[in-house]
Amino acid sequence: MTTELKKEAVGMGSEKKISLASMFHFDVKTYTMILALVSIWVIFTMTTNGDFLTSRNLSNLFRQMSITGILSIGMVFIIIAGHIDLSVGSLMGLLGGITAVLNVWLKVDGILAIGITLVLGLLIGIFNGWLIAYKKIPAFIVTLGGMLVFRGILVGMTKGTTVASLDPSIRFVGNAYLVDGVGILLGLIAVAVLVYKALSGRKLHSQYGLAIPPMSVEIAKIAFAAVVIGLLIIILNSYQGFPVPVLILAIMAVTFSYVLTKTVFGRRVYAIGGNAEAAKLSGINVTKMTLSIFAINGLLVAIAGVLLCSRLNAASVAAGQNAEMDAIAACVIGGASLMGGVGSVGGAIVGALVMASLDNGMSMLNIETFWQFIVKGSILVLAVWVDIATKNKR
Amino acid sequence: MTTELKKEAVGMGSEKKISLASMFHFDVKTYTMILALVSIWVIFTMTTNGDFLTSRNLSNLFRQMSITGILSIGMVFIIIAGHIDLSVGSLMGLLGGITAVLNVWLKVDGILAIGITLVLGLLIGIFNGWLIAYKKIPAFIVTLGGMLVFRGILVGMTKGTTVASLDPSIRFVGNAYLVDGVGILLGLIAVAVLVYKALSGRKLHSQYGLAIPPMSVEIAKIAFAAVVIGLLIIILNSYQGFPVPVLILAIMAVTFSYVLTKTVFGRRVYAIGGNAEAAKLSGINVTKMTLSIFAINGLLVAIAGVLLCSRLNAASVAAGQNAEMDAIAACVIGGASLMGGVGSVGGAIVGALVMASLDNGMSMLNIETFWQFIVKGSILVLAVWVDIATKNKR
Amino acid sequence: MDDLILEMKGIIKEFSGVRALNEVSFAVKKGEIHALCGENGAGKSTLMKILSGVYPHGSYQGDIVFNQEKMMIKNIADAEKAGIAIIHQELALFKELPVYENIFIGNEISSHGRIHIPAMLSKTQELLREMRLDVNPYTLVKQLGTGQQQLVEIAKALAKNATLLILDEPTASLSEGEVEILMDILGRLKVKGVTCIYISHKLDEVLRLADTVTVIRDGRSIGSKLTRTLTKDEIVEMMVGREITDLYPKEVHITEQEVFTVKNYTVYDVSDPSRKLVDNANFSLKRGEILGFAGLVGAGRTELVSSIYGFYDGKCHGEVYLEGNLLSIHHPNDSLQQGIAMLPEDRKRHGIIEIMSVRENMTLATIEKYRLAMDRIDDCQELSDANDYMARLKIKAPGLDTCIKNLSGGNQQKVVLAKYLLRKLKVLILDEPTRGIDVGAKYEIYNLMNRLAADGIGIIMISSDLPEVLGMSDRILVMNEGQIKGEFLNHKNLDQEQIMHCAVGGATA
Amino acid sequence: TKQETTASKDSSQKNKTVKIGLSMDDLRLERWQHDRDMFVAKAKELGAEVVVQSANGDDQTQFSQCENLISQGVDILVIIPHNGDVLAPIIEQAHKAGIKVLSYDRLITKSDVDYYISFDNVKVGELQAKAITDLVPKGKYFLMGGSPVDNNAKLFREGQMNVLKPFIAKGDIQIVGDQWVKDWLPEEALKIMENALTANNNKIDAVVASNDSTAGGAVQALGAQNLAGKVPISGQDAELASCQRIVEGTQTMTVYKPIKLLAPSAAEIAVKIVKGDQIKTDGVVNNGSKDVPSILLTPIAVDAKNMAETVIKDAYNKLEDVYKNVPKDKWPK
Ligand SMILES: Nc1ncnc2c1ncn2[C@@H]1O[C@H](COP(=O)(O)OP(=O)(O)OP(=O)(O)O)[C@@H](O)[C@H]1O
Ligand SMILES: Nc1ncnc2c1ncn2[C@@H]1O[C@H](COP(=O)(O)OP(=O)(O)OP(=O)(O)O)[C@@H](O)[C@H]1O
Ligand SMILES: [Mg+2]
Ligand SMILES: [Mg+2]
Repeated sequence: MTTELKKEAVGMGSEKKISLASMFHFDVKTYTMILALVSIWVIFTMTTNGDFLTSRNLSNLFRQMSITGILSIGMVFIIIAGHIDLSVGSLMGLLGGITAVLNVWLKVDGILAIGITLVLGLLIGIFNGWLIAYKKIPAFIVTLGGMLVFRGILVGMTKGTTVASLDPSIRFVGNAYLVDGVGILLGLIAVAVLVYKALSGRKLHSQYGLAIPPMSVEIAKIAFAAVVIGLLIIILNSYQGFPVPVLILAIMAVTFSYVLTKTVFGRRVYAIGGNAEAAKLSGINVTKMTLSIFAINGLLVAIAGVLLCSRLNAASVAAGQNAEMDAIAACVIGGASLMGGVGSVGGAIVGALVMASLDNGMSMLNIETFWQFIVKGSILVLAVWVDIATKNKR
Repeated sequence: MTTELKKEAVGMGSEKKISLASMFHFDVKTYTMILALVSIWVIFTMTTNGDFLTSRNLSNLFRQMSITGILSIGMVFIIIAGHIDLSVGSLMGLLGGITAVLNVWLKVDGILAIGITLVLGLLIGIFNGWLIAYKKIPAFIVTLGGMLVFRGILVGMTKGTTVASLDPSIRFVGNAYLVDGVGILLGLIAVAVLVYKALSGRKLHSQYGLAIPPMSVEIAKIAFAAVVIGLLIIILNSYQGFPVPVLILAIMAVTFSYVLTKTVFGRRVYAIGGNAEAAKLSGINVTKMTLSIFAINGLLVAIAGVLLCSRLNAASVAAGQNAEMDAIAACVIGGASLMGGVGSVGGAIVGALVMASLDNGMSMLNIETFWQFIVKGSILVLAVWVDIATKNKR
Repeated sequence: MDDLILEMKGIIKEFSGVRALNEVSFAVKKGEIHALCGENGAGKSTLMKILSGVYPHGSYQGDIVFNQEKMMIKNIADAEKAGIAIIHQELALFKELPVYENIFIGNEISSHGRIHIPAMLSKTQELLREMRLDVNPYTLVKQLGTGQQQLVEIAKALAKNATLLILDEPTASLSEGEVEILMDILGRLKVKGVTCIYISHKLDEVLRLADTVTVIRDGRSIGSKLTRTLTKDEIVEMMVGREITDLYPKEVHITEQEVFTVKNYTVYDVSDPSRKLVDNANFSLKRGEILGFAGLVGAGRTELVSSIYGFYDGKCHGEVYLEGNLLSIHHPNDSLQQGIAMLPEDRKRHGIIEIMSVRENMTLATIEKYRLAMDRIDDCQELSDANDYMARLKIKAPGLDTCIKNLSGGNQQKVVLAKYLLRKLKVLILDEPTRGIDVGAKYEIYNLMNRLAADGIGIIMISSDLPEVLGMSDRILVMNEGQIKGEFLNHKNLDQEQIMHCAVGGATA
Repeated sequence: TKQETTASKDSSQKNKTVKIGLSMDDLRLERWQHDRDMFVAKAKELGAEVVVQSANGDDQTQFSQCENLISQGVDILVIIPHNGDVLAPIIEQAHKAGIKVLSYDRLITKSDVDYYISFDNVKVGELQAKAITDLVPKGKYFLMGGSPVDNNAKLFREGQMNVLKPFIAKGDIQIVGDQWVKDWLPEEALKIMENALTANNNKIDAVVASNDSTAGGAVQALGAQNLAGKVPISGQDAELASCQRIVEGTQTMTVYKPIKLLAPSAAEIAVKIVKGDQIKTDGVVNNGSKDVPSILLTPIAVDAKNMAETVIKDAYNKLEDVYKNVPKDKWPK
């Protein structure tokens, strides 16, 4: 089964390469998912008679998805490379805890505390990667072990207390908003970049005598992107401004989707996930790659950890439980295959957004908890089902 | 990485096939794991100055592992076939809950209630399988959805209360012991079967003019098996007798390891997991196979569910949380590869035993909780590491 | 007996718009051996996949008449029930399962669901004996060399006792010895009245073996002729549409400079380090030389080169010199950096990344050549290079961004070749380079080899296709059971017999 | 058989050091660690040895751990059930082995448990609701329940409803939302509160949260709307963080269960039971199959006013910690 799925997913995957403009490198799977997302939004908007689409709630929604989003970016790298990481939840909790302990108990300056946390995240990621890449221990086992160990360390370190009230500097990261001006500026920059990329792309293509997509298409694409970006910023501004965590998510998403789609490194990630042996024969150092992938993931988990404790202005022992499942689910909903070789950052983000929307909408509707479980579960399956059905048609 | 691992794991696998006597079809990975297990036991026995090896504690240990054991049998089928099931925990909880509700609230007779539960388990398994095999939805998504849906239904059904005190008939399944006589009888039967199989095997081989392992080896093997079985029964009897749940586990283990190693169905499970496309080209109906595998798993989950609520004499809404992780871990520790095509029931059982032993031993040692997390996590990784290292040497 | 056993009429098959088969008609007489020839991508495998139920009834247009009755084959099981068995071009084996299970998977010998291991074992031994394949039925398929795997694949088909046996390039990775064996197995089957459809790019085999030849080109049937009435060149002309006079366009560019030297090289088996797969090999390669390696399947040629290249899990020792200085190679990357490339033998497993596009596969080994600032890929340069090689090697594919999975076997091979040719090389190792490649394409590749040699690159060519070895190499080394048993300078009056004699272990001439 | 002999042994050897088995729900939570420390201290003082186990909030684990304790031959089993309804079989096993069982903090239902000592959880819920209704007798209420799969969460809610029902009946109080927090996770609570505020565009007059960690999350959400301190919110467990919030005015109250009372007296009683001494109880609680002789303690509602003479006086939390973020001059003497 999976193989066919994979084939499909990539049969598509190949097409996407053709469209240069797509910043997030969506594959069709993502597009259908976006449709699913939109329909979910429509339903919630109707049922909450409009409350769901208020600028304020959208602002909430994006802030609420930011942490899962960041985790899913790291996770998609790992999944594409054909591995898995079950420890991100615990690790996020631990790293958040470390920030808090440093800042609250040891009175370390906020910025420094964050710095230390990020470094630690990177190191732990490297260690995991080393066990997996060099010691050839299955990622499942390494990270399952990590899940327990990290949680244990967190409990031991905080003695089960909730470490609360951090410096403003840290609180800023998770709770602040950018003044409207900045948001608009960022938007303009983004659009400018898009235009520039498009034009330079065309120039180069003509230089190399390669086919050039018609100008009209190009323009349409950019226009669309511009509108989306514009809307987003207007909406967020019309509430309190562009939320810092969302900004961080956006930056991470753009950066790593660039890494994955446009760089040598990214190309190799897909290669080792697709066929590790063939990749090795092509001179790719699979072990080193794997190590770096887990390092990247570690760093992203650390960022998520800081955001988490910053948002709560506290670190609790249970923080981040089951976050790994959300992250993995986000990736798979976004078209990644656990067999490796397939997936995209854009997809993962959309996946995270789908799940966050479900939670947000249903809690706005104040639906009974057990119904929330049932509905969320069913919709996850349904969405992917529709998605696959439509693809098999083509 | 994983590929190599797989290759290794089975490179060993080949040897096992030669030994007919091995009822549980251990591959060497399992053997090294058994060594790990033994050393864990030795350590605990020393640290608890003997308490760990008391007949009573061993009886506890086996009863405590029985549920995870049964789950891991179903899981190993799914993993070998190249899928995964995240819903077993919730499903076990739900099915246990159904038994309890039927029996306690609706006053359905115990046996009947169990019967209904088993049928339901089978049906749900088939439904999952249908979505995965025929609708081509990734198992990960289907069962992730299931995890939520089943938990939701359970909470809704029991309204969050705990449904307690079931009929003796149900309590029996999880808590009763067989009178010593029966245990011994079973032991004798088991040994008899072993001897018979060995002899008939030799006969057949000579008929087909195949090489026959020397009699001495055969005898040694059987003797060893007999001793182990004997010891087990003596130990269990010297406490209160052979516990019914352990008996159920044993029966399931033998049955399904037979299915996996000696039947057409079983061999094809390995085939579709090892190379789904080749399986198709060999005229195997992969979809039907997949469906039946999930059906089997559903049945086993149902059995585990009954055991669970019987053991606790109640069904609680939280029952079975995270059980899926234990089951999957058991399989992987026992040498199964999440890439499919590799694994064995014997291995899964040993894996379950390793984890149960860690929990049991450390709780007897009364180690601080957070230390338990750390130690358990580290040992999981360590065990597999040693295992792999030793194999790479060969 | 002139009655037809099979008739395929007006078969049309499309893949997402692309017509792979365009009203192909194809008729086979009972009890004959019918060869099916055509360039890479002509549609041979597709046609056979339709016949064997891989592409079920309804996914194509046209009729199939088998044994005078109209068939609607819905799946492989149907086809096998009807007595049609196929050996696919790409190995369809289970690497994690033992040989005997591979042979019987799908049609196990069993009594009410319980597999009958002893019965399968003995039947397996029987088949292996028939194939003169000396492996333990318990060995896992992944421990076999490719050639041996191919033989297992054949045994698997034989075990089905089919009335119509389809062989899609069965000899692609077999060497003379095994081909001989296969030949007389097929001969015996023919006597038993089994009909065979035989696809091969090795035209000598076709001429020797087949009664009738059908040629298809670009998804159209060109025609069927009796082999007696045909010459090799005529078949070639039918296939390619033009004449190819000299199949082996050998040019000599050999110089005196040694570029590559291997001393006392020994390789041990992965699973038992006591067993030597290559025993103390010594050879050297001159600039511009094409050095051929001949030998039977399992002789250890692949182990030798792949361990030199740095792609071998097992133990190995010996010295490797490039332009006089000693190399220490631990990873294929080390080799590539030094300017040594190896075209792997097992395309599916080591050559291609199935889920990636043609372009991505092509540029994988050279990717850092396109590295711009910030590790960015210069995709325009990449694209144009890829385009360039697609044209040069005449790769037949809908486009550079199609999934390589959807290319025909031979075209995949060309992509893999391109992958390594894109690099700046000093030494190029080719393990079965023309495996599954049609005459036209072979011709391209040979010319390419000549060009490379002319540029002063030393080429090592492992091939199980003796005519090719004789046709293309300046010097030939023959391996037998891990040892280099003989060395032949290639001159006019060197013939296959001398080499075969040596390959089977006979004393050097 | 064995069982009797062990039983007689236990009762005979009064002078030998008492071995208490303490099976705890979840040592990951600060609150239970306090219990553990005080219990063990008192036991030591009485010359008894304690074996502690933590089930990390999992029924099955606790079940197994109790079995392990029994098999280690403890003289008495003190259980803090994660879920009191599932441990009946353990009581049977214990009694088979001649071990008495003291149900600590939560009742083990439908079983032959010997004694019960606790604050009752329904009462906790009542205190929470009462404190809030005293401040906001009329208005829109949001109920933040605990983990949907945690039994106590239901008990707290039951208590809260006991108080709220009449108001709701009168129409004074209107429940605008009732959500349960997965795994008691603060991050979930935060999201839920954000959404609730949005859905009711901040027209929420009071929040009844069932414990401190969820309250913590909710307060963050309120703070983001500058409602922290304006909207009363309850809690439970007197966690340091929440005590700080209370004295800073962002949280209204927490429910403090003076473990100072509970743990030591539990230890005391446990030892007494083993020694076979007379136990004085405050009454009985019916657990569905018998009236269990019980020692019942009442929890205390703590707010900024009585912080000093409760939590701090008991040294449950230190003064300087609680008032850390409050200017010194505002500190209580
Ligand atoms: N699954 C597929 N999807 C799309 N196109 C395909 C697919 N399979 C084959 N094709 C196309 O159909 C044509 C015929 O392929 P086929 O494999 O039959 O060629 P062939 O005659 O077997 O060549 P070779 O000798 O190299 O095996 C090729 O152009 C190939 O690209
Ligand atoms: N992965 C492996 N593990 C164990 N033994 C192997 C492995 N691969 C090959 N062998 C053994 O090594 C020997 C040489 O195989 P190899 O593939 O090198 O033969 P060859 O000369 O390349 O011929 P061909 O490639 O045509 O099979 C064979 O006997 C084979 O059984
Ligand atoms: Mg072909
Ligand atoms: Mg070879």
